[in-house]
Amino acid sequence: MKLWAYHIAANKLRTTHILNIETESPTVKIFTFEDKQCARAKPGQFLMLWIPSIDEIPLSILDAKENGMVSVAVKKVGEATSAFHKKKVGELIGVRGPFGNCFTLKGGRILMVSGGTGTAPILFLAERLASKTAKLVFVMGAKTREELLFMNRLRRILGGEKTQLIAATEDGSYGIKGLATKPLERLLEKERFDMIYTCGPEQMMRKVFDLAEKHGVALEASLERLMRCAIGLCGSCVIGRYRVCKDGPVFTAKQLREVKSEFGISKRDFNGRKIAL
Amino acid sequence: MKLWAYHIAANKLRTTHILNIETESPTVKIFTFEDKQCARAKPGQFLMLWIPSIDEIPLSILDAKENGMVSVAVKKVGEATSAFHKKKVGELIGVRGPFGNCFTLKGGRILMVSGGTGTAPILFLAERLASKTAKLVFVMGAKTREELLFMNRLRRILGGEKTQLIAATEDGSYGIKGLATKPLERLLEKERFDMIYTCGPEQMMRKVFDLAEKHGVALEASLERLMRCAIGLCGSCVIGRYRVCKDGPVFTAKQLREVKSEFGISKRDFNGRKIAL
Amino acid sequence: MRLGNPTMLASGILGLSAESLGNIVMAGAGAIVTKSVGLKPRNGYANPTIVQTSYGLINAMGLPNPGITEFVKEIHEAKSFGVPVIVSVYGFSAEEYATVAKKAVDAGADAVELNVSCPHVEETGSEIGQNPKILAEVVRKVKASVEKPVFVKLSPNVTNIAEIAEAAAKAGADALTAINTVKAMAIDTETTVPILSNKKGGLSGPAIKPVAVRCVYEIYERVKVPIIGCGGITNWRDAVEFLLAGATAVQIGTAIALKGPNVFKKIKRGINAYLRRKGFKSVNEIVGLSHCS
Amino acid sequence: MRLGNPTMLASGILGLSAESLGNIVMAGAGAIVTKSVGLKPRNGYANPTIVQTSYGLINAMGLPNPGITEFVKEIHEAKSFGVPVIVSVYGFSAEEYATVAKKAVDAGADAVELNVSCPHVEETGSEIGQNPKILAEVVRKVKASVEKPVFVKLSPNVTNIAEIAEAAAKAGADALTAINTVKAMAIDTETTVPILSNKKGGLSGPAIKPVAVRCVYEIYERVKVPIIGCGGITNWRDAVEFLLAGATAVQIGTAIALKGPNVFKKIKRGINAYLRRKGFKSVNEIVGLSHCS
Ligand SMILES: Cc1cc2nc3c(=O)[nH]c(=O)nc-3n(C[C@H](O)[C@H](O)[C@H](O)COP(=O)(O)OP(=O)(O)OC[C@H]3O[C@@H](n4cnc5c(N)ncnc54)[C@H](O)[C@@H]3O)c2cc1C
Ligand SMILES: Cc1cc2nc3c(=O)[nH]c(=O)nc-3n(C[C@H](O)[C@H](O)[C@H](O)COP(=O)(O)OP(=O)(O)OC[C@H]3O[C@@H](n4cnc5c(N)ncnc54)[C@H](O)[C@@H]3O)c2cc1C
Ligand SMILES: Cc1cc2nc3c(=O)[nH]c(=O)nc-3n(C[C@H](O)[C@H](O)[C@H](O)COP(=O)(O)O)c2cc1C
Ligand SMILES: Cc1cc2nc3c(=O)[nH]c(=O)nc-3n(C[C@H](O)[C@H](O)[C@H](O)COP(=O)(O)O)c2cc1C
Ligand code: FES
Ligand code: FES
Repeated sequence: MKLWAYHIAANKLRTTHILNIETESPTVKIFTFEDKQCARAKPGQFLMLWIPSIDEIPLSILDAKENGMVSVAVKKVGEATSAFHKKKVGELIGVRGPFGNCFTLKGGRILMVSGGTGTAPILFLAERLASKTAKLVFVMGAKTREELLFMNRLRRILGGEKTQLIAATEDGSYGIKGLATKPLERLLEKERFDMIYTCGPEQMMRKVFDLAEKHGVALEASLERLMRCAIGLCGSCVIGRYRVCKDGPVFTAKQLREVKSEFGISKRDFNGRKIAL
Repeated sequence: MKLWAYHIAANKLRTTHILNIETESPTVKIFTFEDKQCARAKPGQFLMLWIPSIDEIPLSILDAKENGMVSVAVKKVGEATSAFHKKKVGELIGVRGPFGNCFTLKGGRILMVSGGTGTAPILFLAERLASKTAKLVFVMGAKTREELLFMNRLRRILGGEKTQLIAATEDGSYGIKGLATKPLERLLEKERFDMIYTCGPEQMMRKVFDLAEKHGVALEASLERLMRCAIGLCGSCVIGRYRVCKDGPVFTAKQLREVKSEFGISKRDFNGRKIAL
Repeated sequence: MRLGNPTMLASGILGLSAESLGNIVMAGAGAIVTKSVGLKPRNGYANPTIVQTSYGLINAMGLPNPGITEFVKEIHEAKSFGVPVIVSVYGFSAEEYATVAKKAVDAGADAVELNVSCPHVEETGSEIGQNPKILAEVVRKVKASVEKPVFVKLSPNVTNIAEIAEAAAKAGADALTAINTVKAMAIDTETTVPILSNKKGGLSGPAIKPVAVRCVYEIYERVKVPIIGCGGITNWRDAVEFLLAGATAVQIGTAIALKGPNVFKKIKRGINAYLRRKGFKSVNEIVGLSHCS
Repeated sequence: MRLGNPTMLASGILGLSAESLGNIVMAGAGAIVTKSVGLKPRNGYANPTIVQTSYGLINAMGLPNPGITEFVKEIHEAKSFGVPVIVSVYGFSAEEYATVAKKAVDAGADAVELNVSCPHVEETGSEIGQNPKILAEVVRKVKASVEKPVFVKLSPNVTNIAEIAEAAAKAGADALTAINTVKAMAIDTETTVPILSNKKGGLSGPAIKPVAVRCVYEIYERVKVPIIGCGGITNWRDAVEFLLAGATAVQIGTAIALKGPNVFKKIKRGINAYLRRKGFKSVNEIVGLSHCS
């Protein structure tokens, strides 16, 4: 009894003040606040962020520091994220979490592929992992140059010899013109990788997965689904037999093979019906 | 939150089998059972013992062993205690506790005064304390010889030079004829004691208290009152401003001075009214 | 009636003797409510009268009390502690409620609280608190016989607590206390028998707090009389939650077993610190504030 | 309907997709109850739809579901798991309940469970489950339109659950599920607003177990139809407590969040070990046993 009481209590909603807001791109802001529990999160975990009287949304944890500081990168896409973007430093938000599993921390030759705000958990992972890798290639995609996220922080980690940062923009305003998956085919043909980590639009991740399967490389992908309870109970977030909030959000290639008919193809709507992605 | 959950949970009723029954006197039986929590009890603490479908009664803890074994001495006085006396080894009883405070463990020159089943907590104390005392005098009272309790165990502790066992029976069938308080007056005049511990009929304890006050000796007495909740909530067990279940059952002479108008004189009935003892 | 602070002792907790009520005043309570008292003495039920569950307590004491005639001297004595003394009253008819209430007020009670919500004694308590008509009659009779404020303590074991609250308010209740315990029970699996001698009892403590908050919120939406929140309050945050839901004061019971009598002082201080930090001038400014959103 | 073991998944827990129902069967459940499904699709409420409290959860999902027409394929698929599939049904009128129930049974449901006790959606749920007359009509209409067992899931938010249970039984209910969640709410003190987007929701989990046990006990005293116990069960002892109170089977919901889906296996094994240790030959021997004392 004691343990479960702790378990529920540990995840209780608490409110905290926004301590810092940075504009990362025209559509993405980074919010920083203090939360002891989420500050212990591992790369890949997410939190539920409550915008009081508006909504509660899942967000990947971008930074979790020993001093208790936690950051999230939020892209303005609808009502909740717009309301969040209007918040000022000092205003109250609510937090539950951290939830879900995390990326394994593999050494060796690593390939990371991210798109959009999916870069957040991959950056968090890269910062924790960089010193342990034999080789680290980071491929990031965005619509246009100014939507490439965290470039400065990435350049800092990926400055060394055994590292490489490849950017792709759909309009060609920076780096390779095209999708993030474009440079991958060649990379995987040329080099051997021990692990691919990916997060971003699901169709992108599906392509990365197909390529990884083709080249026989291990892969972990972080998925998004509709989150309500975030504690594995309500069933809103299911993909196949998995609950993304509890069994994920990070899934291995082996698990993704099981849900091939849904991964990158369909998801469940607010009413639970399957709809095309 | 977590702590209180623990606190309530820690005292939850649990059932356990009676493992041993000994007949200590024509009216008193000793029951032994296993209970990890009460096995950590200190001398003076009590437990609530549930006789299923019959009653739940407070009993002083007589033995609390490291191996988890706990004993109580029960005198047959009414419905619940009679039902308990009829129980056989292997039958189920319920236990809550341990509750209340405990005797302080004072070294030095110690006088113990007990009557009836009040001997149980004092014996428990004596066994824990004997090796630390400079002098230990134990005065026990009973109606008649066969109601003198735990004589063998007491003789074992009180075999040494600096110890003394004085028995008093009302009918004079053993030891001094009269009440347990009879030998006290002389003892206190003759010798200096650092502490008196007492438990037994309240009128007896009141006399001990009055003598202790007269001779300026420190005292701790374990009181009995009607117990229902045993966790300091229902108010059934109050004496003055104290809750016997929570602030007691052991009270110091200083506290007893505050409740002089009730101590040894009146108690509260099942309906909360004060009645003469 | 003015309170030094919005915390009160809940009825039935240490409320049988003036001296232990005094202790609670020393511990910081702004007012005290006595154990429920009736016309005649009652011994209550046999033990077990309480079950300790993981997240609360189930009790079925059976309303032990010495009867109002005997209790008058405790009321007298309790008056000396300098905070309002509210006498909780039960009866088996509207007349009995009125008689006991009158004796309580004559003895000095600053208010009476009608216990029409005890979940474990037949013919008093719930039977009255669950029926708006019978309840209204009880309230009217009591109002007609005493000149002090009359509180009505409501049961959560009803289909629509706001409706009952409205009936009590219309009949003249000066304040509503919400809530009494939630009907519950516990069975021991090893012996296969219900633990309480009365089998069923009332659940109190942290487990019922979300239910109690909802009751206060619903009552506040419907009636205008002051509400006294009660149920599972163990810290200042809980107390503030009740105030925001619509309570003007709170009662505290089970928390005394969990945190000791000083829980009153701690809650009082916590509320004050909260008000200061948030820039509110008084408790009144936050009463019902959650309804604005 | 025969169950391999007396544990079932409670409605609304992972019950929207056949594959996750399959997972629960793998985890040991003796039967599965789907999420409540209505005639038309519903998106449910905005987040927050759940509040994690210390001793339970408060939820107000708002009955999100794809509607029975869409859901038929999940029922088909769920049939392949080899345990009874019970489809939970809600409606805004007796006709709607009957229509949805019929479609569910046509799709292969082994039974339907009428959700007449959702505490947070207006015009369905509680309004029906709190009124014996309306409830009886719903049950009769559904019974007339399907040939499979009809369960009725009862609300604890009523003055007298036994009375409602009797109305459902008399109208033909084949079994009664007790209980749905207890109406509750939580307010955040820092922002002063109710947390759930719907403000009020239903409390589930360990906090409500003593209330649920009492409900089952009271229903067992009054009606003869089988009772399915539900509310706060997290281990085999809890499950046995419900069986002793009078349930013939139990449903488990919130515990899945607390202990994972394997809680079914553990509870099933725990019950069996208990029966063996105590010398009982089957679950039936302990159903209602606490009433003998
Ligand atoms: C595990 C996880 C991690 C995420 N991490 C980030 C992140 O780091 N940064 C970021 O900007 N976004 C992240 N998202 C997406 C983010 O939750 C949505 O953008 C946000 O909920 C949109 O809300 P809205 O009201 O602004 O938009 P709406 O107009 O309400 O919705 C836009 C789209 O967002 C998605 N969405 C809406 N509500 C939810 C919900 N409760 N759960 C999941 N998806 C929802 C739906 O696909 C919807 O169509 C993450 C989502 C998940 C599941
Ligand atoms: C702290 C404490 C420690 C005790 N330790 C022991 C002990 O070690 N051995 C022992 O034999 N007895 C002990 N007692 C006394 C014991 O609890 C009573 O003898 C027992 O409750 C009587 O129950 P009954 O039904 O047999 O008798 P009844 O006929 O019901 O009552 C006889 C008398 O016992 C007392 N009593 C009854 N119920 C209670 C109750 N719930 N709480 C307190 N007193 C009650 C009353 O004075 C009553 O008049 C202790 C009591 C207390 C308060
Ligand atoms: C042991 C006990 C005895 C109670 N006796 C009474 C009573 O006599 N009259 C009454 O109105 N309420 C009584 N109650 C209910 C409390 O006053 C209160 O309404 C309830 O316990 C919820 O508050 P809490 O969770 O803070 O304890 C009693 C509660 C307990 C635990
Ligand atoms: C997230 C959630 C969703 C629920 N949805 C439904 C539902 O759709 N239909 C229903 O009858 N009960 C629903 N319930 C109630 C449960 O089936 C169950 O009656 C209640 O949670 C008590 O059981 P528990 O404590 O084991 O969870 C839901 C409960 C939860 C927590
Ligand atoms: S969000 Fe509820 S199960 Fe994942
Ligand atoms: S027995 Fe209840 S307060 Fe002591």
